[in-house]
Amino acid sequence: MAQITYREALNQALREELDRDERVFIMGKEVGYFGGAFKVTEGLLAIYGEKRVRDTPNSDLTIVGAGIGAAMGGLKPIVELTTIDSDLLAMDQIVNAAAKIHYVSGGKANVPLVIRAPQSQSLEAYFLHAPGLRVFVPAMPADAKGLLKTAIRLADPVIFFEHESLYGVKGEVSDDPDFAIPMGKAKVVREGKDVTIVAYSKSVYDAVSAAEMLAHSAIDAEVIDLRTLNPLDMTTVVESVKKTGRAIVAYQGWRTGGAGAEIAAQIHEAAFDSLDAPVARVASLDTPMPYGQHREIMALPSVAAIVKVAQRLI
Amino acid sequence: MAQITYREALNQALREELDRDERVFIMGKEVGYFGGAFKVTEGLLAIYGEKRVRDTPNSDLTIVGAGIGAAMGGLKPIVELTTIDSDLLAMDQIVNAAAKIHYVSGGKANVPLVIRAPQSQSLEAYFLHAPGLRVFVPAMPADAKGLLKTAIRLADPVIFFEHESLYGVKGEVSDDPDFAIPMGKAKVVREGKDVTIVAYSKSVYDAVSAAEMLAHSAIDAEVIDLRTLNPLDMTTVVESVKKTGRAIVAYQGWRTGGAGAEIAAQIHEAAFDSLDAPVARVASLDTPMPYGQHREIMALPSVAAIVKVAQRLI
Amino acid sequence: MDKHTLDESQLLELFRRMTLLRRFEEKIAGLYVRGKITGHVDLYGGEEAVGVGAICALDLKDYVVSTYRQYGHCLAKCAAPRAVMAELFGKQTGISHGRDGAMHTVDPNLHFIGAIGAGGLPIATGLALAVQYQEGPEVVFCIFGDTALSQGAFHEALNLASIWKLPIVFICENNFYGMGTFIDNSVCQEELYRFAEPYKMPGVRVDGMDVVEVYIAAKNALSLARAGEGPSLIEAVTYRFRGASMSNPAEDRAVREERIWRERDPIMNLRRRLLGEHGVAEATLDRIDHEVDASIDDAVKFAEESPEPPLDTLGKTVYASDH
Amino acid sequence: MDKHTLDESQLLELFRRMTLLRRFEEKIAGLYVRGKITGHVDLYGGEEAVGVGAICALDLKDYVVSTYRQYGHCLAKCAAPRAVMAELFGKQTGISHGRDGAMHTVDPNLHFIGAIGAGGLPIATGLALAVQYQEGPEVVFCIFGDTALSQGAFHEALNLASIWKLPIVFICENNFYGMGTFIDNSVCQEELYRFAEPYKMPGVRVDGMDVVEVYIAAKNALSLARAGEGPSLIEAVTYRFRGASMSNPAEDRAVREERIWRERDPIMNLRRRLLGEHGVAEATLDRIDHEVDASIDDAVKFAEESPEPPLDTLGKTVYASDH
Repeated sequence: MAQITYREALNQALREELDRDERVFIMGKEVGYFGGAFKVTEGLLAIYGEKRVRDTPNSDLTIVGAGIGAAMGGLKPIVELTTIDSDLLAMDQIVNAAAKIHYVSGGKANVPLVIRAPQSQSLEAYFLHAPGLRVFVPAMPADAKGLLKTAIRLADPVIFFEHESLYGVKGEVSDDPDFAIPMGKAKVVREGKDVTIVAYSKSVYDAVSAAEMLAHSAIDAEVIDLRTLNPLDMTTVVESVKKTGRAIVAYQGWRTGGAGAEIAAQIHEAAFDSLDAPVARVASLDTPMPYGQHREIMALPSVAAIVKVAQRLI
Repeated sequence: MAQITYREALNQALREELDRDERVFIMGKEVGYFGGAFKVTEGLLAIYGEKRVRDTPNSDLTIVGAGIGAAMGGLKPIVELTTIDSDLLAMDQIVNAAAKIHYVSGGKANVPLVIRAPQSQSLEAYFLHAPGLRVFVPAMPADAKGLLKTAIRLADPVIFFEHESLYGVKGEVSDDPDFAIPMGKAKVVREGKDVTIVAYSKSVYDAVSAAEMLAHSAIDAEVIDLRTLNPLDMTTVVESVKKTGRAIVAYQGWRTGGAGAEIAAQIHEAAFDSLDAPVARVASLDTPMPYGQHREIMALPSVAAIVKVAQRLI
Repeated sequence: MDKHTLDESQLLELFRRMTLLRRFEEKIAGLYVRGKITGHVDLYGGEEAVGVGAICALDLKDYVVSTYRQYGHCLAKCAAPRAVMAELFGKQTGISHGRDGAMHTVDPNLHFIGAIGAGGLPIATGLALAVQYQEGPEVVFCIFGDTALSQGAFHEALNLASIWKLPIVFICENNFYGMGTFIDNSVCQEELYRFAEPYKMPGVRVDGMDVVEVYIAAKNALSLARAGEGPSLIEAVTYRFRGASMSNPAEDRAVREERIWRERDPIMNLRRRLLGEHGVAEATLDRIDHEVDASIDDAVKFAEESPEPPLDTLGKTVYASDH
Repeated sequence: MDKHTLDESQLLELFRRMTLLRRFEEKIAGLYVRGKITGHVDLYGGEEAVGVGAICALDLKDYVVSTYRQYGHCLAKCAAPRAVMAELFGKQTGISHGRDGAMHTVDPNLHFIGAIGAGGLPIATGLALAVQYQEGPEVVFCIFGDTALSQGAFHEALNLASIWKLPIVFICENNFYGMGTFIDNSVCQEELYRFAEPYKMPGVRVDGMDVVEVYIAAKNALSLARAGEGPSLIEAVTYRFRGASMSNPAEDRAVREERIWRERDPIMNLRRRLLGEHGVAEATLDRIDHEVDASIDDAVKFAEESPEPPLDTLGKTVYASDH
């Protein structure tokens, strides 16, 4: 165990899986010589060479498509997309090809592709609405490492979201090369009895901070980190809500049509009789992201917003 | 007033707006010579000529982008996308450009673009999660005409979904060239007191059929046709749910992360104390669409499914 | 290599496979009209020389990535007519267990991937990368229609294949028509093979109605790719007898123009050549016709008698990790 | 037309605008380091001859659609330095009322659209369609980086512009580097102007470090477009002094290579030419330097003193139909 950053945890996962399986390779804009737009692949080119760490042109749709083809040809590709535009440019290949091929082939063909998607804008809701595609959203360095390893070993296509603000966050991470985190298992990161805060990715940190602040006003919040959105571990969430009777979903995406809507709908469906109040959502304003630090803070869900909503619920 | 099909209603709307405003023009794959993949633009090339009814190459991303540029240059473009792939191929231009330009320009620039999207697969949830973009989902021929005219006259970008199975549906449609339907006004298409069925696009027909069947077992269902998803008229929905105490959202899209999740979440948020049961969703199975008629029926939400859920709720 | 290297038995095999595609299609057109086959059925009649000429140049282990009208390509790649027909019927015995119909048949055993429109080009490129990465001897043939050239994916894929010198051959069926749009509304450059030049790969234009010419061009491109010399582009000029799909018959296509092309029917042409230049007996060709017809009748019977996929399996096989 | 047609006053104007871009950038680099400007700031130093040479060839009513490093292009299009600086500070007085920063400035009054990456090419094409449709005299200049050539949108846009003969000039700043990737990892064809040929439009390559050469090429392409002769492609070979953005300085770029390019600094070159060939007094150029510096200091002061946008307006102006 060592204290390393989220970025280093991802880098470790990549190294370990590159060591473990010759079929694993990485491709994307700037992943080689430059070490990745966010330096996640730093040092890998020097160790593994150009065959396994491949700089690609700026052709998002085609790089993802090539990942699909390579996966069907027996490899385990990891594609890094650099920007939010990239995710959307590649959407047709992700939703109409990667996610569907296993099904339309009658189960004959697999697409073991990992799409690493650093994100400043949170677009995970689009990919939650794409049957056949797994969606991973780790918040903690250990989960980043463990889930990336799981993603690489998986037979299904996975979109793996890395919130840009998390790369520098440190945490305890196992250096056991067999370490992996199973998908579809949410984690109770703080126990509490008054309200359940369901979060993922960056919002987990906000939720924990909010819970600490709420403790001062004698509100005991439970915080759940979903870790993956597909599979979605509603069992853990519903169990918690049945105990607390109140729930907040905190997420970085736009409020309307975001992943929080789905999670809230499922909580209502499964725990309606245990709820003392409707599930609340703390999310981004429904506006394009404005410019500037203080405005980002204004438009994005914040610790203060979670605290305020929790106090209102109780 | 005349009985015409949904397809004819759209065609009338296009003609009337082409007549009304010189800046209006249509472009898309096959919209001219061939009259559109679904014959919606039939006859328009002959009347309005190649300047205003433009066949384009098979370049979805760029045709939508060209629509954005043309709109910013003072025109009122109507772009027809032919397939579900088209919507996704053009996603970057729709979400990152069309929807955002008004905002990032500080309100200086407008993008009065209409994207007509015939759909066999229901992908509207993606576009509901894109602030800045209006989303229209008419079910009835009259609404198809009235809302398309509103869309064309609007200063904002609109994605206008036409469910392929509705083109042949007939209904009473006004031939007054000033006829238009305001956006953001849901319509109570059937009054009832026991349960509210919220639907849009093709599912409105299923909801009405289900309500008729439910009447036989003395369940009096109210059916609401949302007509537009952005703006979303929750006032009408919430008023109904406060009366009935029960709600079902019926939609053609995949269940998980679909528009129904958002609508359900908002009903819970606004009418929790009036609800006798959690809002139920009747939607498509979370699987790629299988092949064959009977399997389509199996995977899609059906009248029988709505009836069954309504009976369970009460 | 030139056309004289094809011996009589090879020519007969080309004839047999083209006949299979044509008769198969005629059969399913009838089944569609009678409502036995539903959904979207793309037709291929008239273009058989391209699919057959190209695919017959391959070894079984080589890959084909095809677009729309792919059951033709699928049959050319030696799929069992029974499995293809049963798939069109949506039956459990179909090549994709009835999940897919005919939209994007994917069969790893057959080394065949069907993909929609220009979306297949990136996937084919990735498949070629997998071959190169694993130092395999295989080559990927990626076959697509002319409208793909107006989609960015075509250009991105050629660029990537060129940079990495991948073992892939891009084969464009230029049939001059999309659903109703002439190519001059679609691509500013009607000599499509010219797009090879900026991507630094060989580009040739062949008569797509002449199966031998297609075969030779395909063999040449295959040899380059097999030898590690990288990708090529082949433009095969052809013509489809019907509209793009059964639900969009191009009724108004100029009758005269169609007659001219029909005179260039690739199957009739090969038939004439076999009877004339090669002195093949008419009975030999008739026997092939009958064998093909019998195999198609057998396939229809098989499909009709096959079970539907169990409805409760519909939500299954969405995730490989679930089973 | 050739370079001798530029008179001294025109050359001085080119010098003034290039100097403005350079000094403005040096100022904001300092402000970024001191935390006055946040977010993503793309730099342009070294490429001024392209933006200034091309945009000065235009009339005010002509359109510029630009990509990333666009505040340079925005200044070249005669935006007020105050409005651009205030935008970078995120202030209400900024060109986009502080909404945007510098990512995709859009100002209809200035006939300027900033768009991200290759996404700008389709939009520029549509703008040119609007001009043609309305029979306007305007021309659209669409300026983008070399990495756009590996994106499908580039090809789709050139194809569309060619089919419709639109009044647009595509100007590629080929600076040989993306964020860290050399062009040979990105486009198989390093002579980017060659992509004009399959799209049937004129294509030229110019020295992007020579503002006069860029200006002349732009004027020629402009004349064609203005005369209804359709689109052109200009490749301007250039070099950016820093990495792609302030948060990604390319520390490890070969120092030697950079020094060679720095010797070709477009501003120093024009300065030498003005002093030498044209006998302009050093004091004249120094005065321009000082005027530019004064205007930038004024812009910074203005930006610093300007109010923040009211936070409660944040959720507003998402929809034009709301107000």
